[in-house]
Amino acid sequence: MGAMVIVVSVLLIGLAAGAIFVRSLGSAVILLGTVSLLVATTFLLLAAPDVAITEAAIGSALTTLVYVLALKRTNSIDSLDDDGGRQAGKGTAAGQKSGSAAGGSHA
Amino acid sequence: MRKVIGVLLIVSFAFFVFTLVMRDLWVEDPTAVRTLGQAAIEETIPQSGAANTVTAIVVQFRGLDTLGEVTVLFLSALGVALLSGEFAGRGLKEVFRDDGGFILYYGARLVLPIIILVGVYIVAHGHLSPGGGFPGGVLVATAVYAVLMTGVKKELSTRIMAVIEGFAGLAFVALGLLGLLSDRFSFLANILPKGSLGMVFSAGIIPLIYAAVGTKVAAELSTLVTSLTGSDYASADTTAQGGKR
Amino acid sequence: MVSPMLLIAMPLGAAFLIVLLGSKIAARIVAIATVAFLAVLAPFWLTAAISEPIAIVLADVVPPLGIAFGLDAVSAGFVLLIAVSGLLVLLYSLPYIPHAGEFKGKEKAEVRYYAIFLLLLAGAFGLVMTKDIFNLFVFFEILCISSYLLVAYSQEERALEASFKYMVLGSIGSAFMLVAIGLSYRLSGSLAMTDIAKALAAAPASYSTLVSVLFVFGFGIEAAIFPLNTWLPDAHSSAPSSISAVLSGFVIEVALVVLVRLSLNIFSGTMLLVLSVLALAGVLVGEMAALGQKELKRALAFSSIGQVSMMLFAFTLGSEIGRWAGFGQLLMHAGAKSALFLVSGYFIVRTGSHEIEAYRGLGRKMPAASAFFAIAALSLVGMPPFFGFFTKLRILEAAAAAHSGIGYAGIVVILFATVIESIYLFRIVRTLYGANAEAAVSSSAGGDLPVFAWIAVAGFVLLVLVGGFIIPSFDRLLQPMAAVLATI
Amino acid sequence: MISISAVLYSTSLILILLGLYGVLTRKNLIRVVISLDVVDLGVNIFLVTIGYVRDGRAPIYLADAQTSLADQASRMVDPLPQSLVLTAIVIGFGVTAVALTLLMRLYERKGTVMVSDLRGLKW
Repeated sequence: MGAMVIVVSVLLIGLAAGAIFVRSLGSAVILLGTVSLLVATTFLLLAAPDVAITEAAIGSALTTLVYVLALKRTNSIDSLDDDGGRQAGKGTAAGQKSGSAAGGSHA
Repeated sequence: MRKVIGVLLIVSFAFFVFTLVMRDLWVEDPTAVRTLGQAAIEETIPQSGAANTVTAIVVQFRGLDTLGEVTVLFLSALGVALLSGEFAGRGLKEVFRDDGGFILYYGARLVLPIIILVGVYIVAHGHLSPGGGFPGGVLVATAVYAVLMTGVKKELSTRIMAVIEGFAGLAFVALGLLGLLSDRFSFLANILPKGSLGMVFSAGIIPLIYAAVGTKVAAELSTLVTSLTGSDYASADTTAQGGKR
Repeated sequence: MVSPMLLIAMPLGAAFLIVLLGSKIAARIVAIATVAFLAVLAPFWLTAAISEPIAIVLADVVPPLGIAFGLDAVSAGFVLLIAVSGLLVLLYSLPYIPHAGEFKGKEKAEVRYYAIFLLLLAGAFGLVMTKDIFNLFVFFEILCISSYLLVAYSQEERALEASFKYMVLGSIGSAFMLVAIGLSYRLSGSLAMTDIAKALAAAPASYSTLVSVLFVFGFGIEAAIFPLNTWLPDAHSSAPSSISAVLSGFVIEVALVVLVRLSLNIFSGTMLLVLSVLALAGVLVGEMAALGQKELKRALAFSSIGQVSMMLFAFTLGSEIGRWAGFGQLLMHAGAKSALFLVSGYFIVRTGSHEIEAYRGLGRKMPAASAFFAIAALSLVGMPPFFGFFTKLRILEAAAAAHSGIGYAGIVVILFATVIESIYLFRIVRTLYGANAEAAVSSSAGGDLPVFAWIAVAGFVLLVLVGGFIIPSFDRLLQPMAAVLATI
Repeated sequence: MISISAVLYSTSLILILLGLYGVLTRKNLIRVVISLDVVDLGVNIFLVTIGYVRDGRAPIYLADAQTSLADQASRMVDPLPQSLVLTAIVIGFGVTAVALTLLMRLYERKGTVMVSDLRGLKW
């Protein structure tokens, strides 16, 4: 039980760092959904089934859906972090001025 | 430069929290529940008749929190609808250009009744097993998304959804006022008979409140997604022209 | 005696009904009727609560298991202020809201405006009535989210940006508040504020300091305390004027009083000193920034920062006379600032511009509006015949009575701030009545304020005009409020 | 024996710090909203961990179980923090949905969601 908590926690922190630092927004949203599912698992390990169901239903399914709609609406599903779907420089490689991929090795 | 400020702020906050409190948190797992939690566990069956203590707390003992929570979701659905007025006209067809093809189309029709059944089950058994109005409502709403996004049905009349949402909200407030008008004279009191533990129709008004919450959440979230995909006003224009939809 | 729970149940029910009916006329009627009914009942609850606090048992479960809820002198005073201000601003919104922004789907948007406004009132009512720490968080979130939405109502670029900035700061604040609630529950084993206050007093200094800092950060953003109020000028100036009036009128003040109530019962002396230093800094920064503003509503927003910081200074003096003065200033500011914002709304509608320069010579074109503006400005600065003079005087008295370094520093800062306030407010009043340039008043028929707007602004200005003369009757309300504020 | 609550307190603290860093430094505003969500997740873990009891059971009575109700009650975790988190999750979603809609509208108007292009958002 304790070992499982440590494994889930390490995975959780890694993917959360990925969700924040990975360059492509599309994968950032998917990583966030995965983190949310892992959090739901943590709640199960903490013997909190009610919260796990709510987190899984609202946290991962619904929030990810709204993020996808937001990305679609701002044309930045496949855009990289720096240009953020700017209509002019759309997702071109040229827009890589300062793409800080500090810890984002997970994408 | 902003990165430096960011790092500085975070490190100082982390140091502040760590030195002050983490030492106290880094202890063995507690073996006993805190006073209020213990009181809640003991009072659940006598006072509410529900099997799920978390539901008893959320719906009855701290019922006003749930009313507030429903209001927050209602606010965010209102806000999304208010702010997405400009997306009008570019309905689902534009946002999801293709219908998702054969598999998705028939898959959705197959999965639809199952999702709704599971959602309704979770809402109905909120006081017995984990889950309740909110996750159940979300599940039913996902069934509506499956319908909308795979082209089974193109438009959702937000007018009907607004009526359902309004009625469900009024039902919740009415249940609360029922308690106020009863001899107990307290808002959201559980005045209905408690029934026997473990039965679906037990725990007084808890299943009724969760039914109202579940309907409201399902209706709200369907309008939320419809507004985001911009068909809210598309369907309004059609309903304006004699409401063919 | 009608249960004060109607203060929560009726606005919520009305909001659900409005969305159900979906028609603009129904929305207006239901909203006005609900708030009018509550405004009529509020004085009765006030007289009852002043004699002895009304405890409300929720869900037939006694606290700490149930939610501790009730109406004491401070809550009842605020309920009256919120109900009356809400009613007057609703009246003002009837003619004003159609002008509040150009976007598609305005019909439906107005229905939603009234629903969200009612929910904002419900959040404010709940916030002042609850004695339970998590319930406080829930009502605080209702208040915040409705403010974010109403700030973004006009859907202009600057409103959307201001609302997003306000929301990000607010979300961080509420995350910290949740951590503080978790720590308080872990320490005291209960969610009732009285138990938490006792447990924190006995807790090790490190623990209570962290919880206090987290609460200050959480509520400080909404209460516009000095370093945390960067969102306020943008939000108040780009929001529709009816909403700017409500935000400056009571939303900031409700958050401030909740924070002060927590701090008086939980924080140590040093924390109160920190708060009063931040307050004085806020007064200076707010007033100095207001001096340089070109746009009227931004100047008024910065002036709100200064005024609210003045109230915080009065509250954190720690003496009952200080709290008494703070409440007096709060009441006056609610009247004067709401009137100023409501009038500036129609200055913008009539001239189409936010710049003060564009209002040159409006004194003749919009006589009533300009007169109201001048009276409210005079009272805000603290000119003798008006209410503002007595409230600011009382703050200075309280500061002097404190006989502390911070007290005397406060007197200097407040006097200096009053000078700055008079400079920029009189400059605006002078441009209104300025002789030369003709203001480009749009040719719309009603040159001055429409009837409903006139009534609303007159209501607020009445408070400011009459306040000075009926101070003794106000004291019968303010004195018990000051006494009760120190206890949770 | 590993103290589960100690591990999860640290995880929640790290998640909160990660999220805060993301909010302060990310340029794309959608990324800022993602970071806010990470902060919310961290806070929710912190709250539920407060209620954890060593090898405790879910706080749900089983009507037909062999063990007596009192015995079931003795091994339950604290249900109160869980009920708080239920509300916190829904409120978190409400704020995220409104924030993303604001960003969509900002993109409609200005064609960008980068903080550097938005006048008021530099801090």
